Amino acid sequence: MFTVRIQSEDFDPAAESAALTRGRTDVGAVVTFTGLCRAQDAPGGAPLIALTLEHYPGMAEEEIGRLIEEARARWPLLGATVIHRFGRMEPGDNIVLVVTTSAHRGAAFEAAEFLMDWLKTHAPFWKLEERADENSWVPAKDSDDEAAGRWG
Amino acid sequence: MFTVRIQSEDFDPAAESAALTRGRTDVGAVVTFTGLCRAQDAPGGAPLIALTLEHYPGMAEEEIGRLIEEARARWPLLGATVIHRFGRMEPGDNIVLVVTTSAHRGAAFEAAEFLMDWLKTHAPFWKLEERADENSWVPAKDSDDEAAGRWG
Amino acid sequence: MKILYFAWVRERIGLEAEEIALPEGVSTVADLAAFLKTRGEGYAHAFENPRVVRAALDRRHARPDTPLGAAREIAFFPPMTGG
Amino acid sequence: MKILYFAWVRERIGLEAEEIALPEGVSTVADLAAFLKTRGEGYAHAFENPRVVRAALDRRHARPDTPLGAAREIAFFPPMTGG
Repeated sequence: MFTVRIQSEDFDPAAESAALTRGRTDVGAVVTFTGLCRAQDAPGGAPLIALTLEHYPGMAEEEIGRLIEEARARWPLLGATVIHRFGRMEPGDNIVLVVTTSAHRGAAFEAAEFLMDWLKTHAPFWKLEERADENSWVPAKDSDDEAAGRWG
Repeated sequence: MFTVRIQSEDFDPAAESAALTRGRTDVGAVVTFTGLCRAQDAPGGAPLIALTLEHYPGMAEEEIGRLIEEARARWPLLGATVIHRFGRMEPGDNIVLVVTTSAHRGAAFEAAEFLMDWLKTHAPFWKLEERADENSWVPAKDSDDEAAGRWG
Repeated sequence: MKILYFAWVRERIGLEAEEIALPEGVSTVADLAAFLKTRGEGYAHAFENPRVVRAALDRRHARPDTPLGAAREIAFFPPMTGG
Repeated sequence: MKILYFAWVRERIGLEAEEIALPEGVSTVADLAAFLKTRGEGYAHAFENPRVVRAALDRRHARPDTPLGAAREIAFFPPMTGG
């Protein structure tokens, strides 16, 4: 089962991973990644009040669907679920969920990392940071391009 | 929070990861790995009826505690939970859980993979496979030694 | 052609979307960005450094030299920062 | 010294644990394995290929040349297959 959801509501990582394993006896490995909103990025900077995630409706689903197809071409996945939220999120809130299942751990781990790396650089989402002193768009990180680049 | 539990009872990955993030705003990444009992290892082989996991009480907790210390020395982890079950498990049952939390995804992913790779080759557990035709101890895999070896 | 803008590209231009008729000579993504840049202060600000503005043609990532062809929708936006 | 056996080492020897007094000349893990191997058919079977039998001394992984020293507990077992 391969699923993409773009939503403003919160998600439940446990329910999503249960949906990929329930009643099956061929899944040997489940990896979940949950990305959360953190209070502080830079030591000494003003604390983050909230993040607002803007996205390109339609393309976000399609692009993540293409990333999942790419992951399936590279690893023997039994299932994958990607959920990305949009809207306003406060520190501690969930932002993104990736769940991968496979017979063996290597494929599940690598596919989950691949999906996160590519999602960061390819999925059409933009973060606006709200701080006490100002609001600003988060600049893209070189380290994210490098992380995505390592998959060749 | 860093926790090791060796138990015969099942575990709840959601409750364990919630315990590492609740009330915190410094966690940006949560990775969970769940290892499950699969019905079939080799195509054409007799299906697995059950696995019985034997362990070395005392050493199992201590050794996994040492692996967590090693992971903490390598990555800036905010928390980690490792739960390994012993006793008889049927296909579809949970065997092992690793949860790691960090500010950023790289550390959480790498530490979870490191813990699983080292757990496979260092934690004193042995799997007895019960099949229709015979019971046999699972041989150690060269691929697990290689996976553990890549961490230097 | 429908044009969509996101994040600070949207803020600088002051529009989420607009319809424009492609002028003659505009055949690639880069051509269209260069044309838009001449349409006023907000556009000039949005495209002041065209290398950092990304584009998607009919919801697929496109490069500056990608031909607009028969695409119905193009979007311009900053490098993505989701996940 | 307390000796523990696990998995097929335990099955072949037919014991989970035993206490033995170390004979003279037995000072390393490999010495003890070689001594145990002489104690009967089950032991000989368990240690028939001593390279594949692993050991832990006071609950820490040990190598064949690790000195037994003042350790109170040693365990012999096959390569681990948990996780």
